[in-house]
Amino acid sequence: AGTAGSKAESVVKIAVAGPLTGDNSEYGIGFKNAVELMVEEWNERGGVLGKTIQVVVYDDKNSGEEAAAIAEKIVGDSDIVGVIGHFASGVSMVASPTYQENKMIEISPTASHPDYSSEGDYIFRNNSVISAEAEIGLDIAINNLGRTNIGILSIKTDWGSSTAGITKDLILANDKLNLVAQEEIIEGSDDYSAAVTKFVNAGADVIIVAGMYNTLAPFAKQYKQVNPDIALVGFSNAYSYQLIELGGEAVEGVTFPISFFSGSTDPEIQSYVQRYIEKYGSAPSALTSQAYDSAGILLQAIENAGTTDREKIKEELYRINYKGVTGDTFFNAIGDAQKTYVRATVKNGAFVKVE
Amino acid sequence: MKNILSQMLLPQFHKFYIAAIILTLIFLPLLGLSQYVLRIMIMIGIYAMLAMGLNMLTGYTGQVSLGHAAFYAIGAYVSALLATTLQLNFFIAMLAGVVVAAISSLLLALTTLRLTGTYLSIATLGYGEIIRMILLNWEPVTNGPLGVRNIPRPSFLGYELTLANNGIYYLMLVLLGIISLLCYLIINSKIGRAFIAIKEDELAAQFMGIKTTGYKVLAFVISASIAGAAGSFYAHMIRYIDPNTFTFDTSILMLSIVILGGMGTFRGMYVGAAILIAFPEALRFLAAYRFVVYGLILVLMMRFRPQGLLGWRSSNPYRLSKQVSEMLAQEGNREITLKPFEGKEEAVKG
Amino acid sequence: MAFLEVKSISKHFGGLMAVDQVSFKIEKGEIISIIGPNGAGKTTIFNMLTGVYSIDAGEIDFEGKPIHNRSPQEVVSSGISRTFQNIRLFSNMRVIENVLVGTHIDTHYSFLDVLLRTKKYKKYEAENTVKAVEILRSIGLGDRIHDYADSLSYGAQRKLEIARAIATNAKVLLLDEPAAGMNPQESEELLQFIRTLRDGGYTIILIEHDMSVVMNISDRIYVIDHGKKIAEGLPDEVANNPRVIAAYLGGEKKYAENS
Amino acid sequence: MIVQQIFNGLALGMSYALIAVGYSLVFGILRLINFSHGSVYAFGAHMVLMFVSMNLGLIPAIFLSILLTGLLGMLIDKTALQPLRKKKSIPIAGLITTIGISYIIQNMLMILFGSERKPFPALFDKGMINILSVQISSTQVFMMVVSILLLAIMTFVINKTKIGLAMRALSQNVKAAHLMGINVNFVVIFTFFLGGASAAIAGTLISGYYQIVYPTMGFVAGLKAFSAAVLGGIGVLHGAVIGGLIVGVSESLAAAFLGGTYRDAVSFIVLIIVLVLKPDGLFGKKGIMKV
Amino acid sequence: MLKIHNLNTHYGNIHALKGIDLAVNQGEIVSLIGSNGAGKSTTLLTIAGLLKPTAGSITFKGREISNQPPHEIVKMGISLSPEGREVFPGLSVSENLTLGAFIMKDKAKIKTAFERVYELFPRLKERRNQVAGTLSGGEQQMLAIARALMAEPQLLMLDEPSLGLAPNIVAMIFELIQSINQQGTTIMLIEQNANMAMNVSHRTYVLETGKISLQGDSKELIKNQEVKRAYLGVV
Ligand SMILES: Nc1ncnc2c1ncn2[C@@H]1O[C@H](COP(=O)(O)OP(=O)(O)OP(=O)(O)O)[C@@H](O)[C@H]1O
Ligand SMILES: Nc1ncnc2c1ncn2[C@@H]1O[C@H](COP(=O)(O)OP(=O)(O)OP(=O)(O)O)[C@@H](O)[C@H]1O
Ligand SMILES: [Mg+2]
Ligand SMILES: [Mg+2]
Repeated sequence: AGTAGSKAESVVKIAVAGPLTGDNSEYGIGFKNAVELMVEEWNERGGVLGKTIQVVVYDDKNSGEEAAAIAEKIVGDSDIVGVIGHFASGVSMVASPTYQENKMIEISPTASHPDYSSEGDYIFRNNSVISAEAEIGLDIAINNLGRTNIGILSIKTDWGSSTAGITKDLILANDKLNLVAQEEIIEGSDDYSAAVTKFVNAGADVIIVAGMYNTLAPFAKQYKQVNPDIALVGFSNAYSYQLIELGGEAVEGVTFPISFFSGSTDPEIQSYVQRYIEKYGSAPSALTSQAYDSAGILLQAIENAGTTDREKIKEELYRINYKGVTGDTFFNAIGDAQKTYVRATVKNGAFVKVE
Repeated sequence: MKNILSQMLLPQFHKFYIAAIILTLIFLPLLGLSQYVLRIMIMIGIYAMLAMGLNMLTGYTGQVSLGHAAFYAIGAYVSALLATTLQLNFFIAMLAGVVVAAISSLLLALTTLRLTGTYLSIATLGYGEIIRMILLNWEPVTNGPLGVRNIPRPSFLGYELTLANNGIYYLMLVLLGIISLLCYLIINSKIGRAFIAIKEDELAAQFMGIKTTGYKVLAFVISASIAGAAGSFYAHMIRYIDPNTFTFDTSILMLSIVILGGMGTFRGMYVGAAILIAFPEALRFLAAYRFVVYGLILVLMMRFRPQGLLGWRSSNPYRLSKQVSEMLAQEGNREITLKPFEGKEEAVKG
Repeated sequence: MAFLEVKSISKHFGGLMAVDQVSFKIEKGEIISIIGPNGAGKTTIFNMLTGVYSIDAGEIDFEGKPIHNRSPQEVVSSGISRTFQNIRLFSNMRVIENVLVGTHIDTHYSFLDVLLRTKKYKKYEAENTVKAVEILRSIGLGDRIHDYADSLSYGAQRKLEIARAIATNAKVLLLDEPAAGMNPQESEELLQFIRTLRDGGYTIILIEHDMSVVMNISDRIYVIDHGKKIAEGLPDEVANNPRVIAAYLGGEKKYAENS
Repeated sequence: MIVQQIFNGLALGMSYALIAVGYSLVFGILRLINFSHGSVYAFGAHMVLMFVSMNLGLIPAIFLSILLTGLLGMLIDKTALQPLRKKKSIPIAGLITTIGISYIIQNMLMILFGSERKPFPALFDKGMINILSVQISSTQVFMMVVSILLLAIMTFVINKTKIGLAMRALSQNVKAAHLMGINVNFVVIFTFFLGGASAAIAGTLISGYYQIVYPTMGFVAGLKAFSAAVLGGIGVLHGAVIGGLIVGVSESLAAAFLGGTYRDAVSFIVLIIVLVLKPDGLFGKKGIMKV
Repeated sequence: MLKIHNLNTHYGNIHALKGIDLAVNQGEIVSLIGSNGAGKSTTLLTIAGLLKPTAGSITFKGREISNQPPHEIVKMGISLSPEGREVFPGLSVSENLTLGAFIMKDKAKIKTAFERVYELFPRLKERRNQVAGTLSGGEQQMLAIARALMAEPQLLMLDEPSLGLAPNIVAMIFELIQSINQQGTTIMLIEQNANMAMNVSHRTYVLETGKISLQGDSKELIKNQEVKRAYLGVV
């Protein structure tokens, strides 16, 4: 399998795989929207290699069992050149051996498991690398917010735990900083009062929150009821208009590292945000934008390779330096995206860049 | 028409049907089915095993477990961890998974001995969640949310079984066959009768001399062992596991298969698993409405067959073994005088 | 030493003395009846005999050994089996399976025998099945063995309960109102059947309100009222005991009509 | 800090209690574990949100939602469960039906509202009250008052009214209930109405407290609430409330002293310990077993 | 008062009633006898609306009731003391009795009904706070009968009222049947003890495997050889 190039078809297919149903469907739908938008743009420009690009969407419900089946379905279709997906690392990693064995390119915009991209040379990730982001997060706490009594709150997922672990090590290595408390939470509850009480009692003045918007916003709300002066640091995957919608005043002043900034003056980004809002009625989040770029990267690699032969495309991916809405992206030897970050904060109900 | 149908359901035809189905299953992969279909067949097989196990506990013994994913998880984790860290062979790792699942179910059953009905169900639900939390929190051993990766494929005499060479599929068939056979042997014995008696009327069962707690514990252990075996097979088939696979939803899916298929039947487990696993795949064209319709199907199936799809009372006569029939025939219709039991050797006096 | 001896047992529920120092004994091969008004404590006595309730005071000896405060299983295995006032069959099992469950206690094969289908397994299964069929035939259910228990009529269900109790290898049968819900014709058949059981060597304790049964079959009768024994003796004695007539039988001896 | 954590736990427990009452009610009457209750609860919260977005004002929105969710409860019974009763099916068949219904409701909510977390208007937010260095929010107090009120009303209905007597009769013996002249289907539908309405009240209060709604909000909370109902002795309404509080406090203390990832495990361990000690829950009556 | 024409009832595939024709006149006691499984209980359950007939009609005081739900039938004045007692096991004796009067609105009437049944069954009064499930079998039977009396029905149907009762209570029940009948209640009675049933009743129907095989004046039928042999246990 895998030599789709020999076919004289006039379409090139890209698969999107992610949760379109179930608890995490907001993210999967974001994937689908983003990829379709990117593909639409390419098709308007005449497709890739003169062929029309077609998006095929697979719902995995964020379940490993379904992902495994879908992966078989995807590799069974020789017109598909690559997969954008899956959402959770655990789900991606169930599917990736199948992709790897069948030489199918997988670019996950969200997988964050440290070992994900080492599943094989066809397996890529276009998500921020935890250690880089953790470092910036901490730097924000110290230098942008000027706090030193740090608390860490993290969700118990591969990403949250890894981020918290790295942040913790960085704090411990720095004499000037105090790690006053570290709390982990399991997704599923909206009650953070126990953690808040602990942070308050430990005398934290800044909390680094390794969670998505749906953790950060309610946590901020509950915290600020008790201590309005607390400073909060987030991460790029919490960067979503929903953070502000949900957090309201409580998320004012929350600061995070980002690679995608919707308020950027860059015309490319402006036009992307505009188009996205026009088409789907809401502003794209960081994760959605990573999916958008993932599709762009894949298509660019096809064009660079000049063929739909997946092996050639894969090699192009290792050479690519893609200028997208989430910054300049290139992959290292194991397939992790390297990104550059800026910082943003919430001010008056909007994201603004921190200089 | 109806006559032909009932003719076809006669016991003498059963063997023929079973043989035909087994043969079809064996030759199926040779028809060039896609790996996608094969994978789904394998998932059906795994859930049929799980249902078969849960059926022993819930379908026959009447103890509703809402936390069976725990044993599935234990089988998967123990086997996966042993295979990845100690490089144990699949079959040995699986055995270990089964044993640990059995021991853990024994502990659960012994602590919850006095619980009945919904209270027992909730205790099992709690147990399922506790096990999942352990998987998530006991990071040095389970790797926490990072899960276990690179789980080796099963290999048999140095021959690696993969999806592509149909090895995994046949392994599934063999396992399912063994589990079905075990269940069949157990159910058709005094143990099975004790199980059913407990479900029907626990107190009356005690008056028949059945040590009901012992048998309930046994049912727990048998069903947990089977779940453990299925978990181990799943882990080596899918090759990456994390705590998210073994949630309450998984327990509910198993239970749904048992009930929808028909509690206390064998055929119901296969059919139930086939339907509930295949439907979500078959309904993909519905996109976002996929699980709305899935829910609707559950509701409708229960509405029209509340006793389960295949849960009907057999109208066939009870099967007397040849030996028994002969003994009875010899006896003819001779008058029988019942006499109380006086110990085996002693002659009975009037 | 009697075969089964109940020595001054008591049971109270809250403030209610349901059974108050009741004693009686029964010899092997006897049929005795316990009668008394509704709520006198008869079923409670059975419940204490069979380990449903613990006893508050007293002693129960069977074949010289104490058996009170044992679990139902232990009581059954010592040879005492019962039927229930409110029928408790395994309704979704077949008639023969109900009786096979009764043979459970006398089926001595192991889990391994089950899995390997050893000779031992086959022998026990065959013997017990034959035994079950024999019991059912003798009680008149020989042609219903394939039916499900709940499809039987009330009278037949009562018979099946007795058959199931016999199958446990009981020596003593405790029958709680076996004739309830039977018409005179059927009670008469039941009476005959109980007689043949006695002739076969069974010991039987009967609770029954149908005097045509009680008076015709009992070797001795004990009368309980408000938890206390108020009379005992031969059927005739009891039937003419003024206390019994006042508390239980009512004005006339109606039973005589049918005998 | 312990005192504060206990208070945190009580507030959390109140939210479980609010949901638990609905579980307990339906179970108490029908011996049915109503797995759809969690999604009915989410439905109630979403309806408030929808009516608010239609500019109906918060209070009318809440009342409309309570009504509509109550009707949803009735609809569930009428279309899906009543046919099962008619066929005298085994109780567990109803369990699968309610699971199916919960799939339908949850996924419909996702399609209509999206799976994301949405903001919910704060209810009765008058800031924090500080008593002896323990911080209690006015919303928490409000929530407790409403829960106790709800419990009192439900208890009154069940124990002191005619329909309540009918409900209790029904839970004991359906056949006899018919023979007493009780309109069984009406009483069951009414029970489902109460269950739905109580779910909507719970949904509104809890969403108002956390200021969040999303379609799967009833899943974990529902599971805990259901356990709480069982812990208290399922079918006993005040048991459900006490059970909720116990689960909430044990969670909170577990989070405080062991860490947030142990809270679920600990609350379930407490559940199992309570059940092992009291197999019928704290206030559950032993099943009447007369041989 | 009650007219039944060509009544058919099924349990799934089992054809339990195969075209029953029967009538009960105002003020009568009618007894229904027949061997086990003949369909006696099924007949009463069908009248009470708990089983839906597959064919035929039941009219009560000129109104078709076979299509009515059970609670409507109760409201029309038909009350059944069912086979198997069917008490509410977890409710107290007095709550059970209150439920017996569920359809009655008049508080004073309910009160007198209570007084009446407590007088008839002093045991129930003594145990009014005991949960019904722990009553002895006979006590439960008394409760079931008492409960059926609570609604002061126009047609009272008793399914084996003597089951499990002591002889003196049985005698009392039969006296009771006659006395409430004299006060105007119409009664349908099923009894295994056909002798007693026929002694108190005006007319008798004999049921055999779902069909009426004999019917007539109780006084005459009791002399019928066939009846004697099959149901009275005397040869
Ligand atoms: N578990 C219990 N709790 C409270 N009271 C009980 C319990 N069991 C029995 N009783 C009471 O004890 C008394 C004796 O009951 P028992 O069932 O032994 O009567 P019985 O003699 O068998 O009567 P019957 O002839 O009516 O069956 C009754 O008044 C009954 O109400
Ligand atoms: N729930 C049921 N399911 C199936 N068959 C039933 C059911 N109830 C009764 N039957 C069957 O219907 C027929 C009539 O039963 P019914 O109970 O009316 O008899 P009966 O005359 O009242 O007998 P009994 O004297 O035993 O009470 C019988 O053959 C019985 O087996
Ligand atoms: Mg009794
Ligand atoms: Mg009957």
